[in-house]
Amino acid sequence: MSELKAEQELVEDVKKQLGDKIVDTKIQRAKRVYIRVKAGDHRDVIKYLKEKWDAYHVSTITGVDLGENIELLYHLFAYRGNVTVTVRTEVPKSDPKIQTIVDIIPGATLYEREVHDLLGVVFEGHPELERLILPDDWPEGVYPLRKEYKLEVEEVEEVKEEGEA
Amino acid sequence: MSEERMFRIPVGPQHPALKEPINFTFIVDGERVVDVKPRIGYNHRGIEKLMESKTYIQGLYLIERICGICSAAHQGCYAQNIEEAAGIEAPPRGVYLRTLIWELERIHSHLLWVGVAYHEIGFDTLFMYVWRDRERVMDILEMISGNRVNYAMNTIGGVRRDVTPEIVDNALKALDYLEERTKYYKKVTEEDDSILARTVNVGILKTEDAKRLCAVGPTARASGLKVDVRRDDPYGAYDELDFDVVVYDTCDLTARVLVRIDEVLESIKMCRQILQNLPSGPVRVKFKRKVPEGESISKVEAPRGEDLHYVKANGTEKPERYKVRAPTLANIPSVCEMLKGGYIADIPIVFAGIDPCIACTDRMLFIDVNTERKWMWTEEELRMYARKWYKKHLKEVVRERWKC
Amino acid sequence: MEVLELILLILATVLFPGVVFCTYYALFLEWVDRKFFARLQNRVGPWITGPKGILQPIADIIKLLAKEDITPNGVDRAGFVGAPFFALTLALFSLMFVPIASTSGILSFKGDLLIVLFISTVFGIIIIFAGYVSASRFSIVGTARAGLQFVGYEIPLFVSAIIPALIARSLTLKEIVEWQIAHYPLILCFPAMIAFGIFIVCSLAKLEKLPFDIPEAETEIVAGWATEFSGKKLALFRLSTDLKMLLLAGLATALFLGGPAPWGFTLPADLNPYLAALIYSIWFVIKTIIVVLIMSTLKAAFARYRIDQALRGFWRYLTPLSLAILILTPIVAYHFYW
Amino acid sequence: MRLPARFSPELLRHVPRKPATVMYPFVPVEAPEGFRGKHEFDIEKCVGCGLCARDCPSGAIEMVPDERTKGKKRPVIHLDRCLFCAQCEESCPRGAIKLTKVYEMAGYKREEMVVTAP
Amino acid sequence: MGILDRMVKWARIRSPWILHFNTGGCNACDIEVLAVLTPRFDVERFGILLKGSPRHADVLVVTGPVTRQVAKRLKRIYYQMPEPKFVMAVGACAVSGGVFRGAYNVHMGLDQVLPVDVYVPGCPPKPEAIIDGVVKLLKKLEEGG
Repeated sequence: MSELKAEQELVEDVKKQLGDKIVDTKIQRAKRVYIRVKAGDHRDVIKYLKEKWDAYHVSTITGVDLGENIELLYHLFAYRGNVTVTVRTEVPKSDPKIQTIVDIIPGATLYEREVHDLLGVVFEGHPELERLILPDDWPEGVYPLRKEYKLEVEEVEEVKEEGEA
Repeated sequence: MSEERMFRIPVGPQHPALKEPINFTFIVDGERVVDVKPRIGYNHRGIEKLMESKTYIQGLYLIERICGICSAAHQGCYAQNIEEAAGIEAPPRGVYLRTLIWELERIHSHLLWVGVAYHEIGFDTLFMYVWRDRERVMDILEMISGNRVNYAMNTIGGVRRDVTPEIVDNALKALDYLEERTKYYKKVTEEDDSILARTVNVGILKTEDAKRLCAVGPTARASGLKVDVRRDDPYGAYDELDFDVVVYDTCDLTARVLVRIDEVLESIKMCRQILQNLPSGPVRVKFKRKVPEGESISKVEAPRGEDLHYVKANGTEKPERYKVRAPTLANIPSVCEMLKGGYIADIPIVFAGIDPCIACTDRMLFIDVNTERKWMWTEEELRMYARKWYKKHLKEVVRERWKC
Repeated sequence: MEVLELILLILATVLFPGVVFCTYYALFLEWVDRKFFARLQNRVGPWITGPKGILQPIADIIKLLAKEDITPNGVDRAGFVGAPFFALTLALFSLMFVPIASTSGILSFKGDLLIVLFISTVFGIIIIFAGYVSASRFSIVGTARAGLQFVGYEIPLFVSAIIPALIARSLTLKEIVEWQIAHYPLILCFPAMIAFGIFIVCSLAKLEKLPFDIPEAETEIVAGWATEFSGKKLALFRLSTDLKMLLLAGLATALFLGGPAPWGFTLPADLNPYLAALIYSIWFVIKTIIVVLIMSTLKAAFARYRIDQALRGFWRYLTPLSLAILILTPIVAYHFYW
Repeated sequence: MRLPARFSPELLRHVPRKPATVMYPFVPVEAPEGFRGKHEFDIEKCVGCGLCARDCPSGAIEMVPDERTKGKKRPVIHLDRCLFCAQCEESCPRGAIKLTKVYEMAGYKREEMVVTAP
Repeated sequence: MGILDRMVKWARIRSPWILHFNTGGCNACDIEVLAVLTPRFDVERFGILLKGSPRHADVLVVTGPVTRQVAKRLKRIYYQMPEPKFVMAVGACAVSGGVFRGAYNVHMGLDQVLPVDVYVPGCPPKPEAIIDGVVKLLKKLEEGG
């Protein structure tokens, strides 16, 4: 496993420094590292990675609907070692609230708004969590990327239109 | 108390080039832009949700249509991603051909952009010449893939078509021609007064800000940030190719034009290497429709910057979740930064210069912090305003710009 | 005898070289311009309408005439309808002074150069008026730009047109042309050749062609002052623009290129007048086409200026330059030409 | 060095040059070998498996009943929805669908833009 | 048919000025529509000019799937054009919604919003195919009066 030196070093360093906050780590392959943390601890981990591993670049934030919970993945890129680090955490779907990271990495602002729009996660402390992507007349409280939102409505419409044609 | 005046204009005439509607709210203090708030979504088609209802095979072609100009980058990224999640590996010849398409696409995209930039400053003849020469790349792409724009070349497990020796010969010839022409355009851009008058010291994005706001692609590289997924996180055949990451540190519009022209030259170099050293063997391996449970991240340097895809598979034929982060979104905060502190009159030029995907601002909302007056402008109105304003304030601006 | 002369005059006014000839010839010049511009851009240009697309401008005009004519809400009706007619009438009227089929125009009197220049100034005012009455944002800004540009190009245009008159010591187009027949085309005289350059550049600005198409820059402000005009009115405006191009090319010919007189030889005085008219008009066509080709080349070689850059160019360079040669001309002319 | 009109020599070089325009449609232009154009469907080879319809990314292939195939169904390809990705050609186990080089498909009615068995 | 009518028809099919509108597409069709104006294809041969103002245009060329946000503006532009006016749908998305059929934010084709005269399928259509669409539109004008 000599080719995974940078990755292992990163994982061990993070574990040593923030041991109690790390739930789980995974080295998937070269340049792909996943770190699982509890919601709330992600800020400390990201801050540490930014300071010590030059991970000032956040590629995006992915939100995944797991059913009960919503999983958030912060895809960072650590320029020291050139590793893509993904910090993952979960928030309950019934009360999806999490601390923002905009003050640590300002580039994350649009990604947080996007996740807020499409999955309804509230980022506490975000300066302007307004609608970004969905149309102005989109109903409140409906989030297209949650599993309960289905595309069926449109399919009914399609049949009707075919009939007209 | 506060006079509130809003007018909306029907979005009239569409600019012939690349319109992707977007909305910005500007907060201005007199003539200076204090803050910028973007609002996107006019082009939101719900691709991520739609992906969940498509099989992996169908997804190949949906993902291609996120952007018609960087279609191969998205599709290749997707194919790479699913391959990793499914645990299969494309054969070397397939990987080389995939890389070839990526680089050809970069040439076509950058040339297109350079042409559009000339068009924006009213240089129609040069626009016509660039687009005429761009047709040569389109011909190679059509020969290799069977279509001019959405190539549908990648598949999960490799590429779908092989190249014949005649195609390789033709492509090499066309590349020679393109190299000569591109060098000429670089010279014109560096020397022609009317082009430089519109680009030098306009729309500054400092290196620090580019870093802070996670700028990607040519925008970041024109601000002196040496980032390139092809070098930092090699994929495809890039770790076997010899290329330079083009960086300019003047941080203005000229740098952005020159970065793209230089990247075309680098891409031509890479295409030659690929065409001359094509490994032999099959171009694809079989993919069995289903992907085991798991996840994967794939990154590609699209013509506009870093493109990230994330897949979460659940063992069926369809993905559980597919996430795409296209480069333009990543650059929006940087664009806002370029505008902040600048003059309102600079807005259209800066937009046009960054990236054609943003040059198409539809409606902008302005709020003056002093009077709380609100109004709305289309891009066209803004440009008209820009002319008027420049007429009045040209001297101060010029003095200020040339100070440093 | 007088009756015959009157009939001939009416024929000349209406048919040749009057309204009908000028209209068709102006449309032909538009075709020359478009075709050559396309060639410079390595394109074909109009092709299917008539041989090599020669009827393209005519088709455009007929189509526009047959289209629905929308008068948008909020416009000043009288002005909106009147402006295009006024523009067309003035353009045709001013062409009556340009020498086409003989050394003098159909209407010719002492000092007619001044009246032609005066009418050409009125064009700028009509454009401002047309944009002003159409009550659209694009039009208003197009108008503002047109007005600014108008102030910029009008003085150098005037001065450069006066310089040939100074050398020929006459303000009458006929006498200027005859001076050139007696001596040589004025473009070969030292200060007049610079004046010719200024005249061409200012003509481009007056015609709102690249690089001075700022008032109707398509990528920026839709179609500027013409945005709201459609159908017949747009057709009349297009026609008047073409006629303006003919007028300016004709003026350049008369002032600098020796008018309709052939180069290299002089026509014998006892030549059949009809034959002479034919030879004159052929040379007029050749010379105006040369002027139009020069304009097309300039159009293709530059990027559009910003209004501030254009104004700076006019005020800082062209106006002082034209005034300087205006002062220089009598001195040079005294020594060499008078 | 900043030069005004740096571009003019290039411009004059183009005056004697022939235009780059291809005179389509007066001169027919053939698409290159392997172009993905209008479909060609061979009912003889079709077994009615429906794999093409399953893989079509835009739902352009509709399966309609037909006695001539073993699966008792054959595809109807709606060109108005088609992406010309050639996935159906790839998915077909019998090679019944082929994409030809025909690209002139513009039409006045959407219903007429279909490829079906004669 | 009088000679005047014939002349008008002749002029009409030889001078179609177009207005291009992207309703939210992927840019592929847009770059092909733009390519049609450039030296290789040069539709000015047919007298086609790209116009900025809807008041000057005869043919509305629409590309891209019609998203909900954009449909209203599209209609307004259409009503601003003077009669007679024609609509051309270029690319699978504008013709039928294409690959985005079923997405929550798009209409199933341009004909849900506006009457369409010519459909040009393809994703994107080759520039030659777009010219073919134009030629077919002109043919329709010639036959339909």
